[in-house]
Amino acid sequence: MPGAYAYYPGCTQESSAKEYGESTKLVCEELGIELHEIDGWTCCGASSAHTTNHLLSVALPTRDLQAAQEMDMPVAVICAMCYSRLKYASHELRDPKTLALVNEVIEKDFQNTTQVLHLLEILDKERIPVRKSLKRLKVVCYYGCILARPKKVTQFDDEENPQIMDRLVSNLGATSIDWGFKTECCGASLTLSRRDLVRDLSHRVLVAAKQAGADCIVVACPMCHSNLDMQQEGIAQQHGDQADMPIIYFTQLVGLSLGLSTEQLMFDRHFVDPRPMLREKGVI
Amino acid sequence: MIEEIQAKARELLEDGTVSCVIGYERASSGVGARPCFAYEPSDVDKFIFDNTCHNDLATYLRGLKGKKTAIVAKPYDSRAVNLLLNEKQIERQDVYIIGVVCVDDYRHKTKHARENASPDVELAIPVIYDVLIGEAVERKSRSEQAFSDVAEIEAKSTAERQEFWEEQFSRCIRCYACRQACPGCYCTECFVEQLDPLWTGIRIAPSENQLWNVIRAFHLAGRCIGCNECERVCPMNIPLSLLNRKLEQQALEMFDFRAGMDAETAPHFATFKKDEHLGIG
Amino acid sequence: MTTTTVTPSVSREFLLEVQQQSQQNILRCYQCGKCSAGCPLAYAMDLSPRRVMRAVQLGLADYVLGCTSIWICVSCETCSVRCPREIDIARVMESLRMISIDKGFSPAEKEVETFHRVFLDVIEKRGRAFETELVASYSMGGLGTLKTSIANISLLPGMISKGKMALAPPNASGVDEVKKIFAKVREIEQRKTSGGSE
Amino acid sequence: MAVEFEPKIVGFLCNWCSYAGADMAGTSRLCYPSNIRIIRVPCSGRVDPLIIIKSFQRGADGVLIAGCHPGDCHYTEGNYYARRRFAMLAPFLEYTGIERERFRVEWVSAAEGKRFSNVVTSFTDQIAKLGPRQARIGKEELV
Amino acid sequence: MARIGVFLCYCGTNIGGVVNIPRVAEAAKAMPEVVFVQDNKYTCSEPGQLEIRNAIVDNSLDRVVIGCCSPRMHEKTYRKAVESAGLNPYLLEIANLREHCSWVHGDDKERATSKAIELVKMAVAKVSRHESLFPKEVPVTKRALVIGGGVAGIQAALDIANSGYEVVLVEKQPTIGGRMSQLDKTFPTLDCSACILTPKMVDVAQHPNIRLITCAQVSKIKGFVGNFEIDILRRAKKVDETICTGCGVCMTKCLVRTPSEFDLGMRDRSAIYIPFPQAIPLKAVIDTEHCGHFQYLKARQEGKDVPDCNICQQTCPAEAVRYEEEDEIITERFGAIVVATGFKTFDHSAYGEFGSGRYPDVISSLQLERLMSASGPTSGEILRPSDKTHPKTVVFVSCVGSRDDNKGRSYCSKICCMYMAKQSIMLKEHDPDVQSYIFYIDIRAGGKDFDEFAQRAQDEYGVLYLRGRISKIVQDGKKLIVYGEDSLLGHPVQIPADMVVLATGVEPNDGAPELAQILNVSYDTHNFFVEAHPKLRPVETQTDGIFLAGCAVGPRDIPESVAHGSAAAVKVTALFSRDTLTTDPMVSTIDQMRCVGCLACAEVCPFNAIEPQVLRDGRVVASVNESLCKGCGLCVATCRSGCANLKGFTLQQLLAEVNSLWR
Repeated sequence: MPGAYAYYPGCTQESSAKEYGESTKLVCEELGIELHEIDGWTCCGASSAHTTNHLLSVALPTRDLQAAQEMDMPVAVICAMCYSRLKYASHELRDPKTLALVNEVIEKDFQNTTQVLHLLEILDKERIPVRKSLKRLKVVCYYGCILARPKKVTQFDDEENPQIMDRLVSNLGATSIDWGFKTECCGASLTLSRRDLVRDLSHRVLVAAKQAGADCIVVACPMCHSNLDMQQEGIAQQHGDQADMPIIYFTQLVGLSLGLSTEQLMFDRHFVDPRPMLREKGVI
Repeated sequence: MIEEIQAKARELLEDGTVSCVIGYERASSGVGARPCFAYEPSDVDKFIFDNTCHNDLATYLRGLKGKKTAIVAKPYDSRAVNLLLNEKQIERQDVYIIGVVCVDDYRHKTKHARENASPDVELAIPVIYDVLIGEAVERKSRSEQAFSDVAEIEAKSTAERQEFWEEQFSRCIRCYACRQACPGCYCTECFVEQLDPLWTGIRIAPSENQLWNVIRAFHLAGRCIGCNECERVCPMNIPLSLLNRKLEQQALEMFDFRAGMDAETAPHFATFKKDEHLGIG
Repeated sequence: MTTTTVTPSVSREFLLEVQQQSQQNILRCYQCGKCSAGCPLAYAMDLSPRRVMRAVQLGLADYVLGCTSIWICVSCETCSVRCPREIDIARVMESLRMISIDKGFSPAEKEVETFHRVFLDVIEKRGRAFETELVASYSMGGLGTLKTSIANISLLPGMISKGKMALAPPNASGVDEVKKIFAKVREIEQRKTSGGSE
Repeated sequence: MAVEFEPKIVGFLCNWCSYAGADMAGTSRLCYPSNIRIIRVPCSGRVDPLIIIKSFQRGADGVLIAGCHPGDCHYTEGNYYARRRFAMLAPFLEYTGIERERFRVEWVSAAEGKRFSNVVTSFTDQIAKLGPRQARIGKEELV
Repeated sequence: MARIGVFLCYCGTNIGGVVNIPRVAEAAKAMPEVVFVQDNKYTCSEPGQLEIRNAIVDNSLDRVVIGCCSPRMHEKTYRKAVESAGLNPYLLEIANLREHCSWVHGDDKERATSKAIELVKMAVAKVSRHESLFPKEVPVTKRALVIGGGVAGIQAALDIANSGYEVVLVEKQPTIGGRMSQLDKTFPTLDCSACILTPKMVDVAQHPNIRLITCAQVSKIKGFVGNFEIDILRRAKKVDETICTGCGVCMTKCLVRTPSEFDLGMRDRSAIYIPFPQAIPLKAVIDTEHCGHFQYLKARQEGKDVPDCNICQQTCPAEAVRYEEEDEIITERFGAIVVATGFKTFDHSAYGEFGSGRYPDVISSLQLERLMSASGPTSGEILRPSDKTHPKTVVFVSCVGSRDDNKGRSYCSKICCMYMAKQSIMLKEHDPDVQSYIFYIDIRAGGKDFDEFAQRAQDEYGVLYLRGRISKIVQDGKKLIVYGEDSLLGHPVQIPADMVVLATGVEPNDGAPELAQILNVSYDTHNFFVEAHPKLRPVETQTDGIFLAGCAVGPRDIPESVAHGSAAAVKVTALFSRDTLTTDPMVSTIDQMRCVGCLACAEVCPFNAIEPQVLRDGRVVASVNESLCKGCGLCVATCRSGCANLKGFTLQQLLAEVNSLWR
């Protein structure tokens, strides 16, 4: 049921994950899902905030939620980290004392009634008019750690074996391969500080995907994407095997099935260019 | 010595301590001795004692059960008394034991030239008595030659042993003299005479003879007191003591047990230790 | 390592602090080790998550606040969701990070701590993360070690060519509010530390 | 050795452990030589020397006694007495001309089916090697 | 001339597939006394059994051989079948053609078949010597003796008494109640031990069917199930129970002070005393070892001269003191016995490294119970022994005298983990400032609500569990330094404690092995009584009519002991529900005509089933008590005269089997 949402893009959409944001916009237009970008949205604080100060880590996302409250629409999020932080905030705020304290901090009167949804949850309810079947495409869906975890906070999907993205890609005609690394960690925010570890973890994921026989990995998180895509060169250096594994946002995949062009979907921005693979599979 | 024996015997009969004294008298043949049962003090005059006095007088005690009886006991007879006490065949208070020191009790009985053959300690003094007659003498231990006779047999190969025993037992006429002379053989009905179960055929055949002799020996395992009467009385000169002494040796080695040394110690087959191995099983 | 003396007063104090901070009952941990078994980064830690929990139970502050584990943890929550005793271990790790900063421990993983600090600086300044600035000030500001800095810088050209590095900083109208929030939070923290409870 | 020597072995097995152990060998289909003839007795302590010597006299090439392991006797003590009895008998039999190898005492529990079949196999082989007894029975006409 | 029928079972292909049954049948026809041979696909089936039955009737068979599976499998079944044909069920012999033949000789059908023939031949030979056997009926004395007045014994006594049978409850101590009466609270419900136990104790005292004999123990047993004759030695209390009102004046007057056993030496008692206020019976007893009067008597004998004392006698308002009272032996008849002699705790002085008892503040868990008990030496205030101050740091040490081969205690005492949790919780309840540490190897909390309880000690009461055995305790001023390792941290730790509680393990009470010998029931290397079967007969012993309850068998907690007591009671009442008992007819007999009365058989009988009997002619012979005889046949192998024989396995039968092999 196409509806209207208060859209929270998240900082990365303005730079490293532009293609995620753009594809999202295009896809939603195609599907008649209204995304109204929250005016003056600010950072959710990401892992840094809750690593450093608990109150801050709740206050920052609450500010955005409050903004959405004024728009009186459910919030649509695409970044897994943002999603997790927003969800976490509203979870914490169920405690009146915390709510009061945070309201004091943000000097607003937030009710904590605003619903937070990930685009996957929204699309899950949509009928997608597939114009271009992806039937020859074999993919693995990679949810990362925080999209589905912890369930008592996100209420997203099964913690250990989420299905929502797999459902989506099979709706698009592609084959989603079951594999064991759906929710394994990619190294997340250690990208800059302990890249060696990121490369270990991401390497595990890439190898698993290859063994599963996937043509590409479908992701729903900018951080996962950057770690898996951008680091592949470095991973090859560190571990001596070249994955050449395209990493594609689920929104880009939907876009393809809706017949959007590779330019519109910004495949040129990927470090590992998916287009040869897509061509070979007759998707483009 | 004989005077002392007679004096004691007379005294016991006179003051009524006992109603009968079992001793030895000269056999009618004029040579050798035979048991003598004295009921009157005067009977005692017939008593003799010398190294022709062989019989194990303890053998007769069961017959006089319940009657106060005195017996002239050589060392091995005294062991027999203990055996019978241990096996509840006689009551101590019914028996008066005139122990007689007997320097030469044992070897003079083995008719076979087994001079070395002797138990590890030679008994000269009765192990139980109410009065001791004769000089308590020291006897040297002969342990270095202990069971050398048994060792000889063991030295043979199995086949040789088979031959040896086959030869011996083939002579057995099953007169059962051995059994009659034995203080330990007092079953009302010996297995060999039982008809049901029929353990042995009555007819004389080596294997039946062997069965008889071997089982009789085993029935005396831990009970034979080594008086050697069986062998002495055997008309066919079968070295029966070789069987008994093998078992005596085993009992000594395995369980440090020797029959009849006292009346209390339980024989090895009537007791056990949980943690003994004994090389079987 | 020398023998550790366990005394109620000391151990209680630290334990309670962590429990208060994390809102988790750490004494519930029965040391089954499932957290360590599932932790994707345990291999890189000096104390496995299980041992971190144990140390907290025993109140061994120095032992645990100086360890690398609390910094290597990326809050992937694997441990938390699988804990049979329903302890949010990731949350405990966070709390330990915060406490170690408060207590002025020099983090065993300098870069990690630096990154988070720089990240928040950027946000406070601009309301949103500006990756270009983030990478730049983290790497070139000499905050990270030379090794990581070079590694990071080496990525820049690629990123820029792929347009993954916005050159203009974001302009979030909410930035002022964000600044206020940071200020307010500091103020409240002040209140706490200067005795008065909330 | 002449044609094929088929030893005849008599086995006295206590009902509670060893006979059950032999049953176990059966249920687990553990093959062993068929020479043994098993006689069931309540306890190894029931087996008197007489029946053993009798078996040999009749021409048994070997006699096996099997009972509960010491300490496990169903009657608590039976096998302890048996152990002493046969410890006396074994060397005595040898002394009277029956090879030591022909008489064996083994402890076999109800669970030791494998052990039972091993015991029987090795015992049978051992006796087969030994050959038949130079028993006089042959020469005699038996009752 | 017997008429033997041989029935051969194919057992499907189990036997028939290997053994050539027709050939066996042929051979069987030729065997002596065999008049009928039949084979069958499944003899054990209903039709199979019917055929046997009919064959017996139609051919008037008087002996039956069945070649089939192991007798351990179907002997009972076939006995019924034989009986149904009006034949004595014991005139049956089974040739084991399956387990002992077809299944083990599948590799050689030829040999298997010839073996099968010989097996049948043996069975035929044996069965021809079978005789009809008849179970015997013996009357049952419907009175039960319960030995031990702990909670298990109490429960057993009450249950039996409530079923309407007389019970005599014998207790070694002056009072019943056992260990449970020494406890403060019980895990995991934390209800007060005394509050739930004392009513039961009172029930015992007031029950019309129960007679309570304290300060007493069993000294001799004769007879057998249904007909035991027991000597009970009752030690003199030197106080007339019937008169003593338990007013306690004597205790206040008595000049002697000596450590109280009940309070484990943490408080003194007088020489004339009542162990504790709720004691049952509430009567004073004199401890002659310490009593001034008896000291005086003793001294006088040794010619020494010390002042006499008889203050209790003088001051007793009821004039109940009887210095002259003597021990007595009470002989009674019982049908069944329940042994519930309970346990005592391990004496930790065996542990030098823990101070072997020389540190006053290193106490046993049971001592802590007394400290926590409102009726205890400190009226429930927890004061450490040395300086009567409140300990704030308490260290518990588990497995003291448990799971320690070094101390000859390889077993787990089972209850310690739980009572440590309980005690640490109670310490916190008594004083919120107490911090408890528990050194454990494993937390064994298997039981309803047990693990939750042990966890609660940690979550809610902040008890800190450290995994590891401590190595040493050192006194350091007012503190006790406990050296251990936290094996989870992988790191040595030391804890300065105010008090250390040693969780001393469970071991059988004194005198357990002696009693076992008197009763002729077996006990293990740790002196625990041994069950007839650890799984399927957990309350029976190898001796019929003697049952077990509680910790006499092994470590148990209260509910288990109670259940165990009730279980034993059911066994007893089941026994009493019948007026007579049938005994297995496969027992020994003595041919008294030939018996020479050496009684070698009696010496070896494991069940004391053979006794001397004096015949009219004065001969002493052996005679078998068929109710005691279990049919092992030891006597048979021991008797030289062949007078002892074992029904079902007679000399004749075995000989027949052997002979048949060479016919």
